Amino acid sequence: MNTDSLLSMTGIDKRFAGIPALAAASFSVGRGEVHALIGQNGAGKSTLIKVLTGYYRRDAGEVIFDGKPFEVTSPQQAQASGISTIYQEINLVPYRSITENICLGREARRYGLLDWKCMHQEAEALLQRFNVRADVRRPLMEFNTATQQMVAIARAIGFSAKLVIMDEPTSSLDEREVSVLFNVIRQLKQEGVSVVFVSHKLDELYEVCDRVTIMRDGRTVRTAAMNEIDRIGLVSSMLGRTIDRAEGHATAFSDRDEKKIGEVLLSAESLAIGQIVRDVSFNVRSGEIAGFAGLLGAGRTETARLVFGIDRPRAGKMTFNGQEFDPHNPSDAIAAGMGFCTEDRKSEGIVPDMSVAENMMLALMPKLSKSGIIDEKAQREIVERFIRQLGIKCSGPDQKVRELSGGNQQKVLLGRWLAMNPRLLILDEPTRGIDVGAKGEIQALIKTLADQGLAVLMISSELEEVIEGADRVFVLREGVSVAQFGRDEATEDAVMSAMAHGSAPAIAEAAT
Amino acid sequence: MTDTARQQRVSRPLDLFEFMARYGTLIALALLILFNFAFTRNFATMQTLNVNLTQVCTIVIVAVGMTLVIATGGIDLSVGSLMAISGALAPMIFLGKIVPIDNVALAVAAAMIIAIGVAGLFGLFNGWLIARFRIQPIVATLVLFIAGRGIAQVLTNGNLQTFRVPEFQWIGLGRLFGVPVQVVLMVLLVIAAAFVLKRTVFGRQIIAIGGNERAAELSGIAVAKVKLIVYAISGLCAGIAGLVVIAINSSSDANLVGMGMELDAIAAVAVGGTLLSGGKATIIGTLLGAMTIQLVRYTLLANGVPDAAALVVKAGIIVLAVWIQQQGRAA
Amino acid sequence: MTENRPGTRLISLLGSYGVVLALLLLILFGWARYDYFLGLFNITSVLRYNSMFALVALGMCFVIMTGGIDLSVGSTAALGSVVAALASPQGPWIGLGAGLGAGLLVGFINAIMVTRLKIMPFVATLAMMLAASGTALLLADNQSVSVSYESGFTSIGQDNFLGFPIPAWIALVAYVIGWIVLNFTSTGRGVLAIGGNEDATRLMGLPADRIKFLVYLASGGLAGLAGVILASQFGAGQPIEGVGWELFAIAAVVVGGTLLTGGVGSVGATLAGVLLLGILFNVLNFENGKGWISLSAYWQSVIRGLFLLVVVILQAKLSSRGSVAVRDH
Amino acid sequence: AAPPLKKKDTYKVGFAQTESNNPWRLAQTASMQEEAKKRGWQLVYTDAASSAAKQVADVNSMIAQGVDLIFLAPREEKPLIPAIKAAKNAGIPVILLDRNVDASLAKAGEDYVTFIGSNFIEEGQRVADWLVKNANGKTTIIELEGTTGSSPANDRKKGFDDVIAKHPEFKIVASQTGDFARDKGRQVAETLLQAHPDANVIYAHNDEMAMGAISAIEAAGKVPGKDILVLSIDGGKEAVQAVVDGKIAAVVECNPRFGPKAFDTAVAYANGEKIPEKIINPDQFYDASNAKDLLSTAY
Ligand SMILES: Nc1ncnc2c1ncn2[C@@H]1O[C@H](COP(=O)(O)OP(=O)(O)OP(=O)(O)O)[C@@H](O)[C@H]1O
Ligand SMILES: Nc1ncnc2c1ncn2[C@@H]1O[C@H](COP(=O)(O)OP(=O)(O)OP(=O)(O)O)[C@@H](O)[C@H]1O
Ligand SMILES: [Mg+2]
Ligand SMILES: [Mg+2]
Repeated sequence: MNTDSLLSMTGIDKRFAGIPALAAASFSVGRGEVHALIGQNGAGKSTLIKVLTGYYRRDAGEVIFDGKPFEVTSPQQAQASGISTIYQEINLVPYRSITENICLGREARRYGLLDWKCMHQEAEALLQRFNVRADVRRPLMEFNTATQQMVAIARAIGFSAKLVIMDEPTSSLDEREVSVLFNVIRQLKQEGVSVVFVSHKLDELYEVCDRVTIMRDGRTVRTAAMNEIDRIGLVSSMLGRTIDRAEGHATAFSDRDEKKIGEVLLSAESLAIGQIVRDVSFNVRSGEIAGFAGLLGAGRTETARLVFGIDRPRAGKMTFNGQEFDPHNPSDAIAAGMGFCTEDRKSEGIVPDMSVAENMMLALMPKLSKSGIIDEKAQREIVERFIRQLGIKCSGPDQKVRELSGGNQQKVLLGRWLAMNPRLLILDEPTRGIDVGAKGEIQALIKTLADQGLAVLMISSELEEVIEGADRVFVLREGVSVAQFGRDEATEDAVMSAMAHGSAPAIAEAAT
Repeated sequence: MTDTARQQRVSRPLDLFEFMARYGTLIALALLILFNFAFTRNFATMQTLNVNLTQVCTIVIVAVGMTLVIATGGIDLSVGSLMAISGALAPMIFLGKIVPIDNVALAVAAAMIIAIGVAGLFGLFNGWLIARFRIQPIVATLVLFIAGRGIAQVLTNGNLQTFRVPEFQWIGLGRLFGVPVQVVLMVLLVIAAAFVLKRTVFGRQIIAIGGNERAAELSGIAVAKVKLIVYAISGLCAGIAGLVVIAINSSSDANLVGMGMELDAIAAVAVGGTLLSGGKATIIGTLLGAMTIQLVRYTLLANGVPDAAALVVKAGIIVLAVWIQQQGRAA
Repeated sequence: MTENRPGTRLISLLGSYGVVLALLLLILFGWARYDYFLGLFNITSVLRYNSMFALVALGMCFVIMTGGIDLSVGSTAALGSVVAALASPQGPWIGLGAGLGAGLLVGFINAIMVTRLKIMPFVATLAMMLAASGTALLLADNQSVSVSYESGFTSIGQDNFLGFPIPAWIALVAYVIGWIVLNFTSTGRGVLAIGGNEDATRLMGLPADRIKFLVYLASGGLAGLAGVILASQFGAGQPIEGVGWELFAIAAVVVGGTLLTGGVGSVGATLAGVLLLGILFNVLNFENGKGWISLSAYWQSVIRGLFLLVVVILQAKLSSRGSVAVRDH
Repeated sequence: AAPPLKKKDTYKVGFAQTESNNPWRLAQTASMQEEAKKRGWQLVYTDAASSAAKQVADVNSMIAQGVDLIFLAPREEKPLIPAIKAAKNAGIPVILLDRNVDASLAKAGEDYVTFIGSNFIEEGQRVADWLVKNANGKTTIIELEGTTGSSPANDRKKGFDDVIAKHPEFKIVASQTGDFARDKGRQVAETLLQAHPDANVIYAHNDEMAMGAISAIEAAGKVPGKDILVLSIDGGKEAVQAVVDGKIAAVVECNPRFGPKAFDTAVAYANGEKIPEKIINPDQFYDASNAKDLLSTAY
């Protein structure tokens, strides 16, 4: 292979409780190269990375880094040897300030003590590279996911590393931010730094990557130069079967039958809570997929939280199913027939130590019980059905959900709400971090459900997903619903410009 | 894929540590019993069993409530004080110090219900602090740990209450089919709690809250309500245990009833294999844990190990038991 | 972050300094109500006595900031006092070193249990609480051990320096060091990071285990130091002293606004918490002199419980209001 | 010499109690409070909650409040010395109650006025002496100790064990702590009776544990007083009643009613009378021969 290779991993094995996650995987990265690592959910990408950085101990295999055998037992050592990593789930410390999150581990010192002033400046400067403006002294938890992700990236870049690994860094970024990130990646490349880039968004790979390695079931199945392999080639290698679907649509939402759309189920008028949501009006009809588009921080998630009763609005009113609707807590919303798949599955979704079955049944459980006692049999049937239907990759309903790959965890959560048979399903970034295969399945599933009469409120930062998937698109900007588009009006340009500038007449339109 | 993975898991060579983790407490208990058969005089008798079972009862009863609390990720330091409160109240009622009641059965029934109920209410108060104000459980229950015993002492003015009321003392001294009533009570509570945890919605909700409170809330679980109930149950259990203790001793001493019980109960839960961080729980484990600790105590006493050295040995055994389980988890 | 309503700042400021405010109010109350409350004798004796708790609480504060807990501090102090007393005939420094060493040894074992054997801190230190107390009793033969009055060991606990008790100086120095470590060293920041998200801290490449190790070691050492003061202040190593110190320390730390889940904490507020609880005892004693509650000593525990209740509720209210705009991720 | 006490009609005196977690202490406190009320003196009462260190702090706060005299029931012999010295420096006389302090470190008449109380070692001796005389072949002894490390536990053990050691026919087969508590005493007795079925004497360091031991004996199907002799110290009413009932064989009184004598001593001291270095309370001894008659006088 490349003689000038920076990293070469061969024959890597890793088993969890006897089950192989990696089987003779190999991977190599050249100097100054941007190398894509792709594969289905659970293919072993994150595991490979964690083995490399010493978070997991490998069961077999050899790693050569920078010409020398590489034996690290902790991320700390990996970092010291020049490998800087952004892990898949944002792994930062929420209570601590941005500065600390960026500078922890390589603090600036003066007279042996920390030099806060210098560190704040450094953090600000790093974030500047990503066009992020934030008070770096504030705790990280006060910022939204995108900013947190940017902080994680800034932190990794801040170490002068030979290799920067990014495990799905773009899953919580919008296009604007992605392009900023890509600029940074190109800069890194120019500086001779190698980058490993994991993503499920194939377009992105073509934009920045030089080569790609494809994993399947814990093995490396193919490595190729990016320009030698087309999308279909990528996808078939990933899935392990030839696919022939034409590339007309980026998503699996095929055109929908308008006639199936029914009455207005949920309508919200002038919702407001503080600065985040100031004036949002929209409605969702049964059998319809309504989309929320907007830049990060536009207030989409917060609006969904208001609808679901997690937060209470300060102003505005909602009706659901023709009745006034004022949920005090999520169980009110659930009782009314709603489900909410949150965007942050780690902290708001899964119960890590519970099994797949228990996680999936969490919301349905009370309904499946007789006088408080769980009906195990009925439960098992439902769980097994959803595992099959959603193609969840797990060793069985009793496996701990924490052991699943990110994408499969997301499917479990979808299952949790689908099992409820809700009337309205709110999906916040439903396909974030989900591989192309599963993504298509999930999108198709959403469509089928809508066809069966379910109302869907879908928040997505992937413009294509909203535009192709939604029957109507509501655009939010800085906490205000600024525009509404029907299926035919919703072109990429129109939606984008509304997201960025808003359009005054559209507000009036949305309010009616 | 699903099936192959499953098979692999089953056909894997028996993992010593996982085995130990699952059965560690049981093994420890068995070893202790064997040791006693070999070295402790007069061990293999019914009376020994009787002594140990009756002595472990109160700890188990309290530890059952504690297990539920710990499963939600909380802790309850106030159990000892609540035992004192219920132990102080009951005699005041059946001895007619508050309002004279002529009918003994009525008086005893009132005493039991009110004493346990009050303990339950105090437990509810703990839950309220924790659910409503989001105060950390250790601190929230520390309030009643300090004030609770004071309340019991104020009620009785610190005085010892002695009594001979067989109707009441039945729960401490009576027998049902030859089995001490308190043991029956303990077994019933253990079975009930184990059933609740394993088979009911409520039990599942407890575990979910301990595992990820936000996710639980977003799945429509009434987190605050569940917590309230769990702490109330812990209070009720403490209340019952308080009555058992005073019944056996024919006396209630607000100053001492339940002293140090919180640590015994927590140790039993931990040795039994329940994670103190919540999200996992085993009631049977708690029972075994309590029995292990009891048997250690018995062994040390019966073999004349001085108190000071006994403390060190007890510490070692707690650490060892928990460490073995820890190994199983890590493997 | 986007929220900048006036008043929010004030409230969040109150949240972090609420304990200081409460402390000032309590002192004001004492001053107004009792003669001699702010007399030099009372001040120095309160400081002298509470310096032991201050040391223990400082260690506890660091442990809690990592998300752990150390229940063994009380019996460690007792053990430290016994060892120091046994060594006291060799002079103050050796006595001090011995007590400190005993504490460090206990801390070391705690640290091993927590970081190597991965035993939950609550259980590990609970066991250590029993073990240290047993060891103290064994070493002391179940009795108090007299210190040597000739060697000058007692001056550590009983003498003054610049008009202030030496134990208070020791505590003060410890707090200054603690403050610097927490705010101006990477270890200190690591402590908070671990408490905030241990897994992330590891992935970020920080030596999480080493930091935790140091924290338990320090807690043991500080408890040992408290033991030295105990022995020299009261002239005896006391194997049965230290009961309930851990709860006092936890309460002080929490009253000081440190989160028990870790990740957030303050050294200064912990000191204020210690003083607040310590002075409350003192106030109760003075109140007894007024003949109000001396009818029954039991009211004292009720009052102490209620006081703790009020403080923690206030704290909970203030801290949740100060961050009303912040979703707690 | 100890600091003087001015003659006044009433005084503000401090009483530093060690703990309030057992009937004996409660009776002592009550007696002190009653006496103060009767004489119209102001009593500053503190409770050290079983901590010698806190007791010193309590005494210091009394000094700060400027009391005229301090009654101190020292929790331990050594750790309370600093409190006594501090009081002396502040010119406040101290009278010790029920437990003494280390004589090599503080002297009666010099650092404090006097010690009023009983002698724990002697209490143990009296029990042992009675047993030696009245054993009737019951020679296998289980001892229930008080709280490990506390001075009454240490002394009552020493007094008893020393006498027993001189009589080789007696044997202490087990000696474990029951923490001065009824429940713990009962549990320990149950266990020890199980491990030593041949035991026929139980010596408990206080009434509470003795009552617990009786429950244990009954639970083991034996008869207290007949199969097993129970011996105790303290002599509260419940225990004396048990002697009358034949369940306890003998009990040494340790009278907690210190009030009258303590306050009398203070007045005498103010009057300039000469106070002896030790004032030992005459303590009753109850056994079957006199319990019935004396039951009414038991505290
Ligand atoms: N800690 C663990 N315990 C048990 N199994 C695990 C653990 N971590 C990962 N696995 C398993 O290893 C396999 C590979 O997971 P990994 O997270 O590496 O996938 P991935 O390729 O990163 O997927 P995704 O795209 O969804 O992030 C999965 O089958 C997963 O269930
Ligand atoms: N925890 C928080 N504390 C304070 N402000 C927040 C927090 N989370 C989000 N915000 C702010 O609220 C606004 C809207 O956030 P929201 O998460 O609702 O947006 P969104 O459109 O859903 O974006 P995203 O795709 O990141 O979820 C943004 O200005 C953001 O900075
Ligand atoms: Mg992954
Ligand atoms: Mg969002």
